[in-house]
Amino acid sequence: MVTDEVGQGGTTAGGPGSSAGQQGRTGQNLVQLITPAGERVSHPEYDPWVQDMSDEQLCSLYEDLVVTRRIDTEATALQRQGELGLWPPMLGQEASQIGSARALRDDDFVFPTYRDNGVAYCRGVKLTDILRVWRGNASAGWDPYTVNLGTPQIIIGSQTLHATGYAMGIQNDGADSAAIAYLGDGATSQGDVNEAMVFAASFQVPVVFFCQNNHWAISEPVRLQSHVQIADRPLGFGIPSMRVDGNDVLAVMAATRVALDRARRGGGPTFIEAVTYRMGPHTTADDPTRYRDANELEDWAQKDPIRRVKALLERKGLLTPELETAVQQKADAVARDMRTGCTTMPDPEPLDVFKHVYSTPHSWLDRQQDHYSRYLDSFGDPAGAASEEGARR
Amino acid sequence: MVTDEVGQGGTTAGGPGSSAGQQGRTGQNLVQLITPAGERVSHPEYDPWVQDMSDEQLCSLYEDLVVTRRIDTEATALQRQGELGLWPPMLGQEASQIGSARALRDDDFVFPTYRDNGVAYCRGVKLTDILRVWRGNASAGWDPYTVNLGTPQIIIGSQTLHATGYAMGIQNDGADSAAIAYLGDGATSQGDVNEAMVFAASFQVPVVFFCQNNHWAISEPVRLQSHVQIADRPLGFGIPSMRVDGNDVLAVMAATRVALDRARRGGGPTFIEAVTYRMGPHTTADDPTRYRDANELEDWAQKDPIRRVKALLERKGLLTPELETAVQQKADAVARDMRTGCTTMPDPEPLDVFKHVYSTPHSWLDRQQDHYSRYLDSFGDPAGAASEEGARR
Amino acid sequence: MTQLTFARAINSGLRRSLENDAKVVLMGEDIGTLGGVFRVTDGLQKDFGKHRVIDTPLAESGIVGTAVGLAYRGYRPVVEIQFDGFVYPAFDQIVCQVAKMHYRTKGAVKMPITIRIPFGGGIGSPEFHSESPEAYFAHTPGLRVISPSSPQDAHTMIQQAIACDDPVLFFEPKRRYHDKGDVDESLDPGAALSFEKARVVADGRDVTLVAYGPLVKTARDVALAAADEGMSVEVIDLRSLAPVDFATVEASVRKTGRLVIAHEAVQSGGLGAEIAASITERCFYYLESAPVRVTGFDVPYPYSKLEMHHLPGLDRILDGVDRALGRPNSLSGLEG
Amino acid sequence: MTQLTFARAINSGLRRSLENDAKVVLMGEDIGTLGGVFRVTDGLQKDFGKHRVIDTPLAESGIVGTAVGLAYRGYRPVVEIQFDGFVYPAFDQIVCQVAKMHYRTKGAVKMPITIRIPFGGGIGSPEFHSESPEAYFAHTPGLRVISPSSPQDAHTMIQQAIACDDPVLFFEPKRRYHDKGDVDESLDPGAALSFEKARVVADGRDVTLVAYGPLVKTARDVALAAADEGMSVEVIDLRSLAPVDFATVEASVRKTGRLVIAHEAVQSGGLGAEIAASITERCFYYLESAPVRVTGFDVPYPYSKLEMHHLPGLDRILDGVDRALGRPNSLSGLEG
Ligand SMILES: Cc1ncc(C[n+]2csc(CCOP(=O)(O)OP(=O)(O)O)c2C)c(N)n1
Ligand SMILES: Cc1ncc(C[n+]2csc(CCOP(=O)(O)OP(=O)(O)O)c2C)c(N)n1
Ligand SMILES: [Mg+2]
Ligand SMILES: [Mg+2]
Repeated sequence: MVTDEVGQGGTTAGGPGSSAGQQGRTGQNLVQLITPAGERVSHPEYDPWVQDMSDEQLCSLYEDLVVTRRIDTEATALQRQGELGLWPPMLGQEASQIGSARALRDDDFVFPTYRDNGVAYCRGVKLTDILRVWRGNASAGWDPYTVNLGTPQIIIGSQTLHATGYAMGIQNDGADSAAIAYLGDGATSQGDVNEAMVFAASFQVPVVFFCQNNHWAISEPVRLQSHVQIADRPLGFGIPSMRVDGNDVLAVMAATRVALDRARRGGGPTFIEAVTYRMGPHTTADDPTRYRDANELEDWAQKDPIRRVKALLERKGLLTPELETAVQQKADAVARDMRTGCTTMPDPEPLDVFKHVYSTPHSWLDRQQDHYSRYLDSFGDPAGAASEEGARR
Repeated sequence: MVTDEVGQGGTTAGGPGSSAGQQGRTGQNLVQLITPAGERVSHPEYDPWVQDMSDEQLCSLYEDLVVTRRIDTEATALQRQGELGLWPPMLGQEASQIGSARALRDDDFVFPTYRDNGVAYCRGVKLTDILRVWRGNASAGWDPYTVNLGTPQIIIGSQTLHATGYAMGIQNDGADSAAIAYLGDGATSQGDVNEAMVFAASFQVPVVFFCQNNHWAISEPVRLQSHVQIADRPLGFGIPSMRVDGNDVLAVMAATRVALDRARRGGGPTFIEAVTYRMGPHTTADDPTRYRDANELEDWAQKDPIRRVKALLERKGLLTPELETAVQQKADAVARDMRTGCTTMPDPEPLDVFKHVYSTPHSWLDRQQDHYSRYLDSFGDPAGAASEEGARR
Repeated sequence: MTQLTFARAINSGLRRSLENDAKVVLMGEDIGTLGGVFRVTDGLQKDFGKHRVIDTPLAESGIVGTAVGLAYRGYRPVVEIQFDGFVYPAFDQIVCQVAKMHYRTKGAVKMPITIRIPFGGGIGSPEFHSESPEAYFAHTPGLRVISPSSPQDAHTMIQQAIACDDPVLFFEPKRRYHDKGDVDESLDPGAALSFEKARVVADGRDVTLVAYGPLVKTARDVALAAADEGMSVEVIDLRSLAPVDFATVEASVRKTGRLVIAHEAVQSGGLGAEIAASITERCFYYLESAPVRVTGFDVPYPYSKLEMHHLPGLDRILDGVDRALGRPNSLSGLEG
Repeated sequence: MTQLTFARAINSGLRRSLENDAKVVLMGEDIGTLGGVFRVTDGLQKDFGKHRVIDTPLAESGIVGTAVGLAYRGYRPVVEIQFDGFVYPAFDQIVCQVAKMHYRTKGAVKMPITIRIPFGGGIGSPEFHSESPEAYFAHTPGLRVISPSSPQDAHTMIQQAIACDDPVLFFEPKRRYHDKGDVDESLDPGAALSFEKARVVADGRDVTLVAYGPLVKTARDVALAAADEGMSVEVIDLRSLAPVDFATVEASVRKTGRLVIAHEAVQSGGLGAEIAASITERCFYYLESAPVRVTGFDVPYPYSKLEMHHLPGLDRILDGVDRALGRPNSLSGLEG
């Protein structure tokens, strides 16, 4: 049995109907196409799915990875400087996000979590829009229909049902697109995620569950959620699964393409466990030194998703100074734009608090808005009038 | 692959990480120790667990099965006669309930559903107490601690978490007893049931999930909940499972003993799928002819759980006229007692509506009770005063 | 005009919505082949197919959560919750997703989801089959909560709910399912009285009696009985529970000066509190006595042999009318 | 007496409960090694072990549902819900099981479960981290709902809650977690003021101002500011939200004749409605004006740049006081 790095594995006990492991479940080998050292290893089943990844494509994946990391670093800095209220870093998970998102078609629909900002970047969301939520300027930064990407879900696991329902709609429409839900390892414990698998399997709808097993749910290690591999879970629902090296952008892309292809061909749902690592804190409000071992981080740093693509490009002679410069410039430009967009974002208007609760007039709310606007009018300074300490005194 | 009778089976699709079935999951053979024809077939793994089932024990199992069916018939009749508001028949599931319940120790704790009244009988619940709920005289008929049996759960799946929590308590106490949760096939779709498996597996607590797959959740066939065997589900949570002929009282008993033994020895949770059939309506309010094929019922009648034990006893020369008479008399006596207990049950007092909401005084409720008792006092006839039409007019 | 039962009137409304809008889909447990445990969806799967009338796995959060996804895709899902007491597993999806999606996305993503819930007691059922959870949803911004009290309203309001771009909780008074009434099935729901409006169903001078859903019938009976005793009771059927059409209630109370509110739901924190508080705010100087609430008690819904004590019946509401009017009543002589 | 922050005061109360009763267990997400995202359980797992202070899988229904099973087995579970907005997945277990088990079993099975919920806004967080869901639970018979407003009360009330044989929802005003106050850790919680009692925290003559949890501090500030303007405001800290100690509120309103209620939660169907309705019922003839509610609006909790507009601040409550007193205010001149 292949156990993963933090001690998940099969249970062991004797007798009839004994352990889950003995009942034909053996755990899956991690699919890997690029080793941590940057070696391209061949894999008869998955290679065909990334055949089209030309040198140019590889370079562009590299660019996306670097830019994503830069977005993360810049956003973290913005938070430290007080420009953002909070930021959930994706540090270490770039390959999982870029590899999967780049496998999608425009007409596929994505239901992400708060941490999937690399996916948002890939979908073409404006960087300023990505930051709106974290600056406290909006509950969501973009119109989901312009990029076929839902807004970041905060209620853990909820979005897996939305993706499944959306896929029911695709099926009804007879379309050949797919829905994809992103989720974390911790999310697998939520009822909603399991119900999503029930519905997806029952109706055989075109949905992909993409689970980034980053080994932690805030301070809780993945083994608290499950002693067996996460990729085992969907099998019991009749949903095929793959377990891929989540720090290997090509393996992730291949697996996602396999899943999407099945979805498009009416083959139903697929679950992907992308084994990766949250190299940063849970959010900028978190302090992981309270609960995890520095060595673990060290180990994972060896498997860094960007380093290995860089090494691969190097081996292939593609890592030219020109490429390095171009990528660096792109990252700098993106970061600069993002910072500017963030700091120049206009504040909302006080009465925005009443907007969009309903799509049509609502007698209770309209009255409250009317009263509040009279209240504000009775003051010179709305901000003061609305502060905890007041302006009147 | 062994598929079950209503078309559950593995999915089939090609390519990498393709079907759940191809990933080492093959479905399980049904454990059977008594054939529908009443033949005792040997099974190297499960036989040792029912070695102690002497002729006398077999006869007593037979008695329990017959009495349970009689309870069911009598309760159904009582409902038809207007003495009960509702009754959920267990017709066809007697072997699942008796076989599992008889495997339990007194200090094990049971969390049943509304349909597990055969289990309640086995635990020693008074028959009148079983009927209280269905007559509308109480929300629960017995004190759970007197028989170590919780009250029938109506919210589908909820009790699986209670059993798991109870088992956490057993583990903390260092006791060697176990908790068992009964659930249906439909229940497996609920988030709570899946969360219960997560918690049970994470903490490796002494709990048994006993699922009576009676093929229907009201009008919904089990294949709507899952295309693969229910016994596959727990494996993905790292919980070993068994799939037994739920109409075979010995097989059920053996499997339950295996699971309980594992629990007592610190081996953690086990899931049992007892494959059986709901031969009656969902409840007395239901009309299954609206949604299911008469042939299906015919097929299952061939596998009747009582008939086969009777045949076994016959083969063994144990089915004497004395036994038949004794069992019949017992069943008659039980039915008579139950009917008397039902029809002579005292009605609740009006002010009982306020009792036991809290264990200590509560200012809001006490005031309401005071007001309502004044209200009732202002009338001659409390029942009239409380009817929809009123007595005042 | 056809004579239809309440349940049949909803069925016919659902049918029209399914006919008129290909994006309408029905989802729930046992709603297909069986036609629902109350037969409200009887025959619809046969006529519209399994992709329009969907028997779902047994999981309420799953049903509502996938409905959210379908709405995302442009569908108008109509969800049936089998009984009131089974809505709670879906509470998270309703409160956090259905209610908030439109606000969250600044109106980009609409949630035209109708959640049908047979509610209330009086049918002699076991636990969880007789609850009145409407106040939870009325306290949840982003949702609309309505309840019809007659077959005609049931027929038109279900169509209005489905046509509404906001999510609507549609509470069906299950103990009235078998009541019959005239229904004009040709009525254009867009032209009928909006579900947002309350309706004065009996004119009166002395006291305003507000009810909704199952108790509207009882309230009308109260008005008749009170008339026998010389009291003139104006009965208002709320129809919309969130928002309540306070303008209509206010106009009545300004006239009568007295208010009684009846509902089956638990008293504390129930809708009666909101109505009493709001009407007191809006017409304090017109009130001649404190608004009176006649409601279910602060108890879990009792087993059926006791339910008539929990449910506000004719006499108990009449007693409340007496209190509002300062006539001798069960609490006479009690301070406060 | 020690100076402790609000969070620390709860931590110390939890510690005492763990020490005094071996049946007390703490459960929740991240409460062990991390000590909770607010550090309220800091150090407790280290001192009491993994079987007393349990990091659970990430599933709120699972946490509360297993707590029910533990209570069945004789334990007294203390559950932490990480943030207010994450209580909804557990709603079904709380409302259908925790609240009803004692009634269902005629008192045989007790549910001495304490559910701790950091609640309320003002900390600049994203969605679901600033909600005030207390009214849902106050409308649920079988539960008790309380909220402390000071470190000392937090310290004693958490111990009282854990000692109580009924389930208690314990709402912790998270924006006050860092506020410091004197705490007498030797105080016997059994001898201290019961959590069921409200407390008059500032005497006054002209108007009664009722608040709880995070707004008690604001209400005290209002009283000071009002005093500057010549108004005498009596401030009541409810402490218990269900049941509300109406005797105390009533006594005050009989004296002042005017009532203002402030809470962060959404207005419609909120606790303010219940308080306004009940006090109007109980002392209608003492009231000189309609009870005034100053609350959050009927909107999903807004993003942080707008939250100060949603939250009742000093001036907005003062404006409410003006309304109760008939002084010039923002609504002067508006009818109704
Ligand atoms: C229903 C719910 N419960 C709790 C939380 C608080 N919370 C936010 S993130 C998180 C951990 C999630 O872990 P995982 O699913 O592994 O995703 P990751 O953060 O690692 O990307 C928790 C417990 C929440 N947001 N929603
Ligand atoms: C949460 C919830 N949803 C819906 C129901 C209504 N309901 C009662 S029994 C039942 C079917 C249960 O099927 P299964 O779990 O297979 O048990 P069985 O009745 O077959 O014993 C349903 C849907 C319920 N009781 N609880
Ligand atoms: Mg994680
Ligand atoms: Mg079943």
